[in-house]
Order: sequence, then structure tokens, then C-alpha cells
Amino acid sequence: MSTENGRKENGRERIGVYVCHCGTNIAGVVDVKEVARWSKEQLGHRGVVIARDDKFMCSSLGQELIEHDIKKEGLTRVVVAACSPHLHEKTFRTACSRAGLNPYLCELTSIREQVSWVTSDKKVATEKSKAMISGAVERVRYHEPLDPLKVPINESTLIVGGGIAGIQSALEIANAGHPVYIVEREPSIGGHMAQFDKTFPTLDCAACILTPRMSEVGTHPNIHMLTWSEVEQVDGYVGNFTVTIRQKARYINTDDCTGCGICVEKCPKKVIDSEFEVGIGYRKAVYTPFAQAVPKYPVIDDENCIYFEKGTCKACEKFCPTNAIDFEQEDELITLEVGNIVLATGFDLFDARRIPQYGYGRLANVFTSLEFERMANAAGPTEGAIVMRDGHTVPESVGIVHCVGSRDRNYNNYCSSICCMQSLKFAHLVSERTGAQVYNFYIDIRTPGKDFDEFYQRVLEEETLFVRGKVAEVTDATRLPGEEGKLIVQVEDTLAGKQRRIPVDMVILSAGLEPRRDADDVARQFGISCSSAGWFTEKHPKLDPVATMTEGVFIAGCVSGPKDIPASVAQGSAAAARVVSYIEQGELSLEPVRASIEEAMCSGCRICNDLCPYNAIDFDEQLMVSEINSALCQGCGTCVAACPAGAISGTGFSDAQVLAQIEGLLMLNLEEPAVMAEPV
Amino acid sequence: MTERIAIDPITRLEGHGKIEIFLDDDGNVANTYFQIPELRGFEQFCVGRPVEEMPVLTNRICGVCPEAHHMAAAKAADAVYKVDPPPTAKKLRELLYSAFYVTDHTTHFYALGGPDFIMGPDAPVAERNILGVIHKVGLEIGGKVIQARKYGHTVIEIIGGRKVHPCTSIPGGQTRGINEEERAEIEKMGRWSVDFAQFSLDIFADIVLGNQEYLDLILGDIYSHRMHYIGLVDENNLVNFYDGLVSVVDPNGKRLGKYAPDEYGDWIAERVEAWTYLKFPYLKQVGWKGFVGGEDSGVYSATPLSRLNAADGMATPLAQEHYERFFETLGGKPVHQQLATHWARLIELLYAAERWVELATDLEITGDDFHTVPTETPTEGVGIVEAPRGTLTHHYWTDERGVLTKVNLIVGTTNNYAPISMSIKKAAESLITSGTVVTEGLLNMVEMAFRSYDPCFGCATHSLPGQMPLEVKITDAQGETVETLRQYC
Amino acid sequence: MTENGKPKFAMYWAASCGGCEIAVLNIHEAILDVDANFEIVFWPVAMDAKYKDVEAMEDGEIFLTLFNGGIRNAENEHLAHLMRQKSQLLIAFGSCATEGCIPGLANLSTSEQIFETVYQGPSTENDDSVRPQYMTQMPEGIIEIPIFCPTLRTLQDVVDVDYYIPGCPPESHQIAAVIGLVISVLNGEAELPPKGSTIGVGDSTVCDECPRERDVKRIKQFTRIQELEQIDPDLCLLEQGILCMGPATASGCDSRCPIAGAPCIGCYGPPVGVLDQGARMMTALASVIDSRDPEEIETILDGIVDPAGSFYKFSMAHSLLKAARPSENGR
Amino acid sequence: MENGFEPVMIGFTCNWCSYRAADLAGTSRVKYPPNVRLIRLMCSGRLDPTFVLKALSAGADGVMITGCHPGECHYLEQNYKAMRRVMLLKRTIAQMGIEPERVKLVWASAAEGIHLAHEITNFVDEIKALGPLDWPTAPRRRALEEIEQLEVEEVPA
Repeated sequence: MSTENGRKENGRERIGVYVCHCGTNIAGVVDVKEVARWSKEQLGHRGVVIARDDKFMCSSLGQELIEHDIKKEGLTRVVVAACSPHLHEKTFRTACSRAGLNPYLCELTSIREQVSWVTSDKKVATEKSKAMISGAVERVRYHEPLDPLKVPINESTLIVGGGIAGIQSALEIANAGHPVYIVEREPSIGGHMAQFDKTFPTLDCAACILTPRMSEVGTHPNIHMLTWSEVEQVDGYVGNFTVTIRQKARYINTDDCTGCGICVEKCPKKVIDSEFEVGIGYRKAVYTPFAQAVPKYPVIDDENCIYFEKGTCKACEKFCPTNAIDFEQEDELITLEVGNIVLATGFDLFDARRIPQYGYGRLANVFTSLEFERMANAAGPTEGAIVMRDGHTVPESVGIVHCVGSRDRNYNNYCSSICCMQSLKFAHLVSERTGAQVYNFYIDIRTPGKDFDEFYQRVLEEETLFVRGKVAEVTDATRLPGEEGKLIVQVEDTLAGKQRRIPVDMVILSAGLEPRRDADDVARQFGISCSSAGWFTEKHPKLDPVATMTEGVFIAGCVSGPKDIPASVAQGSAAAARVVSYIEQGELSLEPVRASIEEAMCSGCRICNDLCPYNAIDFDEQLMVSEINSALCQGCGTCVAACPAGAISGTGFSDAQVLAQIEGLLMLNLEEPAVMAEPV
Repeated sequence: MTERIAIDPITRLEGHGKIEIFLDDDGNVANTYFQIPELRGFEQFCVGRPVEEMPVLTNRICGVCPEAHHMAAAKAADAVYKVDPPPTAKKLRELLYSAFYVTDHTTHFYALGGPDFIMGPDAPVAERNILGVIHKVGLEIGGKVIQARKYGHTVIEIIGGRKVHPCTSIPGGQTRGINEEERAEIEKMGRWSVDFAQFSLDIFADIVLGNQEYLDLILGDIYSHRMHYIGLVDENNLVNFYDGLVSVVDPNGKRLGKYAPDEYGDWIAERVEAWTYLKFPYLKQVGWKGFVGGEDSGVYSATPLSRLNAADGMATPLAQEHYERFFETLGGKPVHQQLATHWARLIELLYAAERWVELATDLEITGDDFHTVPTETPTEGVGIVEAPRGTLTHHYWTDERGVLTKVNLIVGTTNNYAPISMSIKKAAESLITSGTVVTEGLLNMVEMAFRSYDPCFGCATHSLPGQMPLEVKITDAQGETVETLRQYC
Repeated sequence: MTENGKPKFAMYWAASCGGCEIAVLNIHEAILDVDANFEIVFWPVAMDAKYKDVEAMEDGEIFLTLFNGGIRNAENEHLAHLMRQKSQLLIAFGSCATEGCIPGLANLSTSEQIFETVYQGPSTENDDSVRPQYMTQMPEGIIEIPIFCPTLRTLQDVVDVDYYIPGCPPESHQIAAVIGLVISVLNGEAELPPKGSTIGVGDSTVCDECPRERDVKRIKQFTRIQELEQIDPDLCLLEQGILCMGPATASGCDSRCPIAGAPCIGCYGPPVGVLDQGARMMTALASVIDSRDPEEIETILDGIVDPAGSFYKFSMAHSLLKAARPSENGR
Repeated sequence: MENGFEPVMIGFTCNWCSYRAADLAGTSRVKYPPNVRLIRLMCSGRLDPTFVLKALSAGADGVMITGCHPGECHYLEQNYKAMRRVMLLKRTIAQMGIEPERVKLVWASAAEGIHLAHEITNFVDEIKALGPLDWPTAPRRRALEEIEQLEVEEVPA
């Protein structure tokens, strides 16, 4: 067989071929002895010096056989014809390295899954096995010894997002004794959980369980908090990321500020708090989002601050006992070197305005779940009083609409998973605090979690009414007597099978969870991917739910989909465990199946530049050549196949290997030329 | 009776020939066959290609005159899109083309055809080449010849992008223009070339015209054929290489008419003979009467001589002077003595050089409007230029995407296939008779008959590559091969 | 070696256009080195020579032969064998000999189709459907012309080749360089490259020598050059939508065509180490076509009106498939 | 097509989906024709048209390229590149007189063993219907071509 232009042969190899019986799994259909005999005879001139068959090649005896031959017969290549590489490639590679042969000089061809198990005719199966061995032999001739790629792991970790998932990760890693940076967009960590009143199903108050964790983060020696900050840029790869962070101007010198709160008190400018209080409460222009905020330092909201508007006021500055106010402060760019990154940026609440027929934003007494959380929260604007928009009237009847924006092909197909329990929690709180009649409008009640269904039963017993059906409309257009001044919930009761109009004083929309509006940008920034819905994609949805396709970038909490608090916390810990295990290893060894560019051959045409989903390919403007960062490369080989100059080569799956395997499979390498049209 | 005749292969022409000479019982020439032994099939495999590629595809028909094909193809492509390139583009093309003519005619005169005269037909073969010429005329001439070729190729590279196989002509114009710096350089080289052309004419004057023996040779009957002539002329019926109408005159010099490119089909037809791969074009209206000359035979030639015969004069002053002297000296139009073609070629050389300077000094030549985007749906078009070795016709048909569906090419030397065959036969007849002692020089005259046409079978065999091994095979009446002389060049 | 001790040099043209000879003549001064270091025993375009002289030579008597032109007919093939037999080093010179060049596009058609097209052409009067015959009985006797082979083949398809010099034609400075190398080898100052090497080319592709600015490639549509309002003189032609073969074509030509505003058409053939030039260009282009929607992709691909002709314009005869298979549609 | 024609075909599989689908077909003992011989790549994005042309010119009667379903590529989006390459390749080989149907792109996830087996069965039938490719450069054909050559020599062109 001619070695084609550009395919250098690795000289004369000594190849051992091992045909496995796999009990009768293979031997029952394939004439393994014949296959072995044939390999020696027909492929001898291709370097096959030994061809053996064995009952179970994967058994210790089988492996020893290979090791023995490598040592005694000086084999330079090994071909095993047995089961799928996904089962035993590692087994045989390990056997080779035990015998001192580089593991990557071993090729496993699957004559069980691909031949004996799928073919009935013995003759045909035997012939196909020969072809596959012939292919493997040709291929293995072009294998090269490879060594795993080692990269050092920087001990520091970056956590993006200071919600409960991020907090959990940060504490786990910090407690393991490793430095952590936690970046939070808002002035304080805490995330959505800080806004909640009670948490289902146990009904313990969110603040009571969250704030201790927050302050622990605030005071932890291994944790460095960067609140009021956002990630600008991410470079590098697993173990060696360089992250640039923009710390927005707080106009408060945090070294001097004691968090006494006098500035907030003295600030003359009152602003509707559309962030923490979701628009139902007020804050000052200088503020801390909530009492237990961590860190305690306030921020000056330069869009509303009178000084920034008119150039006068400075009340805060006048009264600040430590002269911590600094109107000249500017955004600061901070560069961090970290080894791993955990993304815990959470979710956005579905905007109920998008479903106009539910009247939110139009009908005063239609509330969103988060508005209700704040209202029910003792620290909230109504100090826990559940009242209508007027601020004092206590509702006599309340309708809670489930699945708002969820399980709805017009908005989101997925189930937001927390709405059922959240709604039941609302129902309980309403009836507990107001005695009002509560209606739950649901599609299905889903209570799979621990103690969830018990909580459901409890709410049922509280004589809350459940109407099964998707609410068509919430309106103030009254038609029937008794509807005056009320909100009418128009719904098809699918159990009773009839349309119903239910008048209530207040409606709570149990809005679903959505990916952050900027999820796509964040994903791109960190080189990971989003599902069509916009949630970050796990490396494996079941077996690796907190890892991503990009080594060293992990995800926790609602970034990968709606979750309740326990699940988010669990993921926070899981991600932390993954990070710590990397750190503990000190360096990471990566599969050596990688692409690389021969600089002299690269023309700088830039065809390959946009092909790598892991951004492993860079263009060097000076040298005018493209370069591959082998630590980022995942070895898919797309750029290898795309390079018009043939300047990119891929270890493990080189052109030479594949072309040789094609010739082998087509039996072009036999002593006498193959007869193509005969039954294989 | 097998008379052995030693004959050297015909050399020094771009391409090769295969000549069959049959003798009768008396050992006289019964018939001769001049065969073209190869075929490439451009007309077939250009089909399916996008029309804008034709200028670079048909380049490869001939590496000796790729510029001619590049131009003809570009003009045919313009016609296919009914697009008229901006003046700057047309002038750039003609400028490149004029420079090309200078190199090409120079090469032929000094390296191929000229030696016959400069050294004399009787000179030893070894001396009848460019080196002999240099020895006889002096070393500096060699330098000049190389310089002339170099300059021509430089211009071709500046405008056409490459020395061989230019690439810048596209449907609607050119891919780029030239700047003032380049223009100035081109002008400089052009002026040098005008001097060189005159210098060459002087050499011809004193070596050839000054030598009665050569003059008799030229005016003698051996190399004379009364036939039709065609050549491209401008609106004033003056010789033009790049554009115009094709003028057709009969053996009496009477103009039968002028045809536009898209009318070529009414004037030209091609005949197929089983013994050669190359076709024989002839004047359709006059008809094919075999390998004979005269008013009633459609055989015509398209050479420098033909062009002078078919035109009313030259478009540049110096060349015009020589044009007049040419016909005075040779006894008025039309001139049928084929060897005069060498002289005609030098007059064209001068014209090309003068035109080169004219265009290089044209104000529009450095313009930046060198391409018009075609808007019409492409259909069919013909492009004609005057190649050094004959009128070159490219005819394309395309689909609505501008992809070729049919291609017809009538290429330079092909036009002269029949005349060349006739000249060879005539020369053979007059040189090979029973009892003739054939000497080297005498036989070289067969080659001279051949060479005056400057046949380029790279082109002619556009239906096949530039290679044409010459083989002269002499067979007697009994079918015995008297002698086979081969030359694989 | 000859009496004067100089190694013998020959250059021969088979199915070629003559451009290679012109390119060699264009090395100007360097041609004198050839004259000084070799005895030119056979170079039809430049000197008198007799075929029988070559036949008379000892095997391997010629040290170096530059063979240009493809193998189109029986005669070309015969000459290829003769030159191989008589030469120590046989170099496939130029695109025709190395990869088939433009005439290789004939491999998209059958001989019958070629004959039909040529000898029943629009301006051809041939009512009796006369076709050239390889043997013809004339009144005076039988005359022959060489047989036309079914496909055009490259030199390496018929004989063993020592080195390859691609290009249509090879750039004169590359030719001069190669000749320089051979001379220094003769003087023991250099080693010959490994047999079978492609010489007189760069390591990379045309883009490597192309001065045009280029960015990340994303192709939304292909544009025919004549459709461009204005060809940007500085921007990568491919990024202007023009199908430029530069990325998949061996460097060495100084990127002449792209510099002149014309797309590279691939005359230097595949880069060293690449099996199939067309395949590499296809894979590169397809990779950067900016769409995931099959319908849109088809529309974009419609912009390539002649894939086989564009990707294999020069290397058809040397591609993996070498020639199209006769069938109802076309060949 | 005359009976008894057993095509030889090459199949390229993605390590993450279709190769595992083949494993699954095996473990679930689905029977399918033996004509297709598989080559494992890391991703369909590694598919270089050179491989396909090599296979066809070296004697294969058909080539199957398999990968993850669109949107499910293990390497995010490389299978789209494979798809585009195959689309362009088909156009080119059509001009070379090869039925585009001889090259087939099939999406198969790791869970679709039966689907893959089914696709292979269909493809084998399709190729049987098309008949042998017998590419002239393939070894078995070489002898034939020489014979044709001889014929040409004897009969005047």
C-alpha cells in the first residue's frame, strides 16, 4: 500500500492482534480462531507479528497475555478486537502502560457491539471482523505516543452571584481553606432569598436562616466580597483564568464607613425602591437595600441623588461622622487570577405585564409573587400587613393564579417548579393573617419535595379553595350582582367542566422563573452555552449537573433552571466540592487528544478562527498566524478538518490514522488485492 | 526505387508539425499532408464554467499568446452581458496587448523566422538561430532583444497582474487600474520600443532588402500564393489589433466586406479532415475547394501580411511610412509573396510600439473607473481580437446565470492551416523532384515556407496542447517508407 | 557526464501550452547558469534537437529533465517513458505535469463528448460527421495520428517522478531557485530533498503571501467578481464574497492574482501534505458559511455556480477522484 | 441491480452519540446488514470531505456520516459544520458523475440504537439499488481500465 503524500509511516512496527471470544458473545458468531489466523497470515506484511485469541481478553489473564507479549516480543503496537472502546479502552491502555508501552499505541476495535451482536450470518460476521481488524491495524501504525496534558490550578476561586447558591459555594470553598472572590451586582449579597418572607414548606423565615450565612461570608478571612460589581472580561482556561471586574462607584469610602446609617437618615431624597422592594416601597438616594445587608456600607444612587442632579445638597457628606462620603469616586477595574469559576447568577422573575389579560400593572389589586413576599415580610413596606394597594384595606377574598408565564407555549414551556409550593405558602399566609377566602387557580399541583405534599394537605385543611383550570382573564368589568368593586377571575373549571367567574378583592400572580435577561452575554463571556430557553447547559444533565462544557467553569442554583432553595444550596455545595477537588489535585491532567497548528504552514487565512466553541483558537496579529490554546481545546477536531492549508493536526485522530483505517477497512492492504463486490 | 532523402526536422516554431510527403513513380511529390496530432477539447470542458473565468481558462490554450485569449475572452464575456467597459478599461487592455505584440513579434523575428534571412538559407543549421544572429549582427542586439521581451512582459505584469497568463480582465472591464508612477514607467519602455522597432526595420532593410538574392527569393514564385486575406481594421480601415471589424479581401485586393464579431458565422466555416485533429477554416461564401488558392477557393490567411493586405494603412505615422514603402517595393497590393510576412511583421512591431506610447500617454489611462457592473441577463456573445498569428474568435453561449452552455473558438494559427499546407506542398514540389540532390539549405526552404506564417500550434491546437512533434515521412509509390524524420519539440 | 564533463540537461513539453517554456526563458540571467553548468542536450523550444539522439542515449545519461505538459495522447505517454528511462532526475514541471492543470478539466467529459463538441461545432461544416482517425487510408497511403487517451493523466500516473514543481506557469524566481539548488548539489554544497518532494513552493498557502487585510471568516453569500460595484483593493477577496482559492493553494507565487484584484484560481495546487485540494477548499468554505438553516445554506451554496470546476480547476487530474464517471448527465 | 451485489460502505460516527448508538444497537441485539464499516471520530465536525472522497475512490460504494442531532452536538455546534460540508460535497460529486445519494448524513443520538440500525439498513438498500460505484481508481477496477486501454489502441479512435 502506498503511503500517500504527507503521510509519514512510523517505520516497521511490531503489531500484536488480540481477538476476544467474550465467552460466546463473540465466539458464538465470529470464528475468532480463523480471524486470528487470518490476521497473522494476511497482515503479516503490515507488521502483525502475533495474533492470538482468548476467552476473555479483559480478564487479568488476557491482560497479562498482552503485557507478556509487549515485554517478550517487543510489540510496538497493540490491536484488541473485542467490545466497545467505551467499555474497555481504558483497561487495555492501562495494560499496555503497565508493560511499558504508551497507552495511546493501543487500538480497540468493537467486533462485539458492531459485529457479533448485530449479525446473524457467521461467515459474514467473520469477514466483517477481519475487515475491522485490518482497519485497526492500518490505523494503529500511525498512532503516536501521547502524554496527558498537565495544567496547574490556581487556588483562588471566583463566585459570580451572591445569592444563596453562591453564598453556599463560597463558604464551602473558603472553609476548605482556599481563597474565594464573590462578585455581586447589587449593593448587598443575599439575592432573591433575602426578599422572601417565609420559606416553604417549613415556614421558617428566610431572613432568619439566610442572614447568618451572609454575615459569615462578610467576615470570612478567606472570602473577598466585591459587591456593586460586575464581571467585565474573562480570559484564560481551567486553573488559570484572568478575570477583570468593574467595581461601580459607591461614592462611599468603605474603609471609613461604619455603616451607622446617618447618611441614609439625613438624605432628603426619597425614591421608589424598584429593586429590593419591587416597587411597593421607598428608599433614599443613599441607601442600603435592606437592614441586614452585607456589606453594611450604603451606596449613593447617582441617578436620583440631588447633588448629582443639581450639584448641591451633600447632606450626607455634612452629617457623615467619618467623612466616608466621596462624590469623586469612580468605577474601578480589578483584575483577579483564579483557577475556577462558579456561576450562580440566579434568575429573573417572569414579568406579569406580558400577560395583559391578567391585568397586572393595570388593575391595582393584582400583585406579583415577589410583591406579595415583600408585603408579607415583617421588614417590608407594610411591616407584614397583607393589604390592598390603598395600603390599609384588608382583602376578604384572594385569588392566587399558578403557572403565570410557565407551562404556557406563549411564554415558557417549562414548569417553574417552585410556583406550586410558593402559591400554597401564599395561601397559607393569607388565610392565617387575614382570614380571607383564598382561591388557588392551578393546572396541576406538583409537590414532589420532602414534606411538600404534607404542606399541601395542611393548606387544603385550611379550607382554601382549589379551582383546576387555567385562568383566562382577570377583569374589573363587573356584570353580575355582587361583583361590584371586585376583580373577577374568569376561569374554566376543568373538574366541574364549566366556566366560572369568581369575584375577589386581590389577585396574586405566581410568576414563573426566567433566565437572567443577560444570560446569553454572560454565557458568551464565560465560554459556556445556553439551552434554547436560556438556562446554562450542564456538562451532563444528570451525571455532571454543576459542571459546564468549559473546564473550570461551574454552575449552581437557578442558572441552570428553576430550583427551590434546598436544591440551590445543594448545587452550591456540589460545585464547591468539584472546585475543591481540582484545587487539591494542584494540577489537572487533560486528555491529550488535542489540535495544534504548525506555525510555518499557517497562512493566517483565519478560516479556523470562528470554529471553536471553547475559544481555544486565537489569531496573532503580529505573526499573522492562528494559535490553539491546547488547554482550552476539547479535541473535537473540527478545526483540523477545516484548515485549508492542512496546518492543523489532531492527535489521536490524525488524517493519516483515518485515511489508513479507510484503506484497511476496504482491505486494500492485503497480500492479494481485495475483491470488492464479494459479500463482506 | 527508393531514393533516400535526408531532411532536417522543421525547428524554431512554437509547436510542432508532422508532414507526410508521398512521391509518385517518378519520385516527384504526389501529395503532402501536414498533420496536427493532438486535441485538448477546451470547447467541451469550458462548458459548465462561469463566463468570468474564460479569460483565465482560455489563457491556458497557449502560453505563447495567452494575452490574445485573455482579451478575446474578456470581450466575448462583455458581449455576453451586453456591457460596455469604461474607456479606461479598454485602453488598459489595448495597452497591455500592444506591449504583448512587441515581445511576440520580436521573439519571432529574432529567434524563429529572422535567422533564415539574416544568416541566409544556406547557412549551417547550427548557425541558423538566435545565437547565429547575435554573432552576425553583433552582441548588443542580443541584449536589445532580451530587453524588448523584458519590457513587454513588465507591462503585461503591471496591467495583467502576471507575466504569463494575465488575470485582470473581467466582464465589464478590469479588476484594477494603474497609477501615474506605473504609467510613466510604461511610457518610458514604450518609447524605447519604438526605437527598437525602427532599429529592427533597419536591420531588415540592409540585410534582407539590400541583398538581391533574398529579394529574389521573396519575390520568387516558390513562396507565392494567391489567396484571400483577412484582418481586423478600425473605423478608418486601418490595422487594429484589439478592436474593430474584420476586413476580407480577395486575391485581387478587392474588399469583399467587413464583418462584425457576431457576424463571423456568415463568413467563416471550418472543415474537418479525418487525418488531422485540427480543422480548416475557410470563407463560407466562397466555399471549400480543397487546398488551392485563387478567387474561387475559400482558403484565406490571417497573418501580418494578410492584415496589411486587408487594411488601407496603419494608424500610426512611422508605421504608415513603412506600410507605403512595403507595397511600393513589392509591387502594390495585395502582396502574395508569403515570405514578405517577415517584413510585414516588423511593420506591425513598429505600429504596436507607437500605439503603446499613444496609450501610455493617454489622459484616461490612469483613470479609476475601470469596471462597469453588468446589469443585463447574460446570453450570447462573440469577442474578436487580432492575434499575432491570426484573427482570434471566441464565441460563448450562457444560461441566465452566466454559466457557459456552448463554446466555439477559431484560433490564430488555425486560420492559416490550409495555406500552410499549400505552402509546404508547393515548396516540397519545387524542391523534391526525381534526381534532385537535396541540400541542407534547399530543404530549409521548406521550413521557411512553413515558418513565414509563424505557426503556433500551442494555439492552433487549442483543441490540444502546445506540443506538436514534427515528423516528416516520405513514402514512395510502392508505399515504402523512404525516410522518416522526426523532431519532438 | 559528457566529454566536457558537464551533466546533461533536457526540457520536454508534452500536453502543455508552452507557458512553462516562456517562464523558463523569463528567468533571464539565470538561464546562463544553466548554460554554464549543464550541457543542454534536448530543449526543443530553444534549440535544434533530434528525437533519435535521445533514443540513442544511455539510460540515465541525462542528469536532469524538466518535463512539462500532461499526458493527453499515446505519444505523450511514450515520451514520458523515454525521458524517464534516459534521465537520472525526472522533474514534473508545471501544473500540467504535476496536477493536470486546466486541460485536466477535460476529465469531466468523455472523448466522445469532446469529439462531438469539437467536430460538430457551430461554425463547423461536417454533414458527414467526419472524425479524426488514428489511422486513415489516403489515396497515396495510410497516415496516422497519435491516439487520444480517455482521460488526461499527470506524469506521475504514467512514470515514476523524482520531484514536482507546480505552478501555471512556475514563477521564474522559483525556477531560478530550484536550478540554483541543483547546481549547488552538483558542487556538493547542498543535499537533494527527499525523493517525491514538491519543490519551488512555500510552506503555506497563498494567503500567507497575500497582503490583503483579513478578519474572522463568516460567509453569508458568494458574489461573482463582475457583480462587485468596487473591488476593495485592501480587503480579503473571500471576505468580499469572491470565491478565492488562496486558502487551499500552495504558496510560492507571491500571491500575484489576489494582489492584482483577481481571485486565486489555484494554479499552484494543494499545499504540501494535502491530498486533495478541492476537498480542503470545500471543507474550509463549508465550515465558515454563516447559517444553520439547510434552506438558507442551499441558497448560499447556489452562489458557487460550478463547484467541481472551481475547486478542481487545476488539480482535477490529480484529485482523489481524478476524473468524472461517464453518466447520462455530462460525463 | 443484479442480485448478489453486496456493497462495501464506510460509516463515520461521532464518539459521543452515533458510536454509542451503535454500541446500544449491539447491546440490544438489533440485527442490521454488515456492509457498513464504522470509523470513530470524536465529532462529526472532524469529518473531512477528503475522507469521503478517499473512501469512494478506494472502492467504497457509499459513505455514511453520522452525528448528534442539530442543537445536541457534544461540542455545541460542530455538527452543523459537518452538515454544510456534506451539502457542498454532494454538489461537487454530482458533477463528478457520482449519485449524491451515495453520501448520506444521519443524525443519531446515543439513545437511538434502533434508529441507527434502521438507517443503516435503509442506506444499504439504497446503495444496492444504485449498484456498485466501482470507481476506476479503486484496485479492482484498475485491471479493467487497462483492458479498455488496449481496446482503444486496437480500434481506430
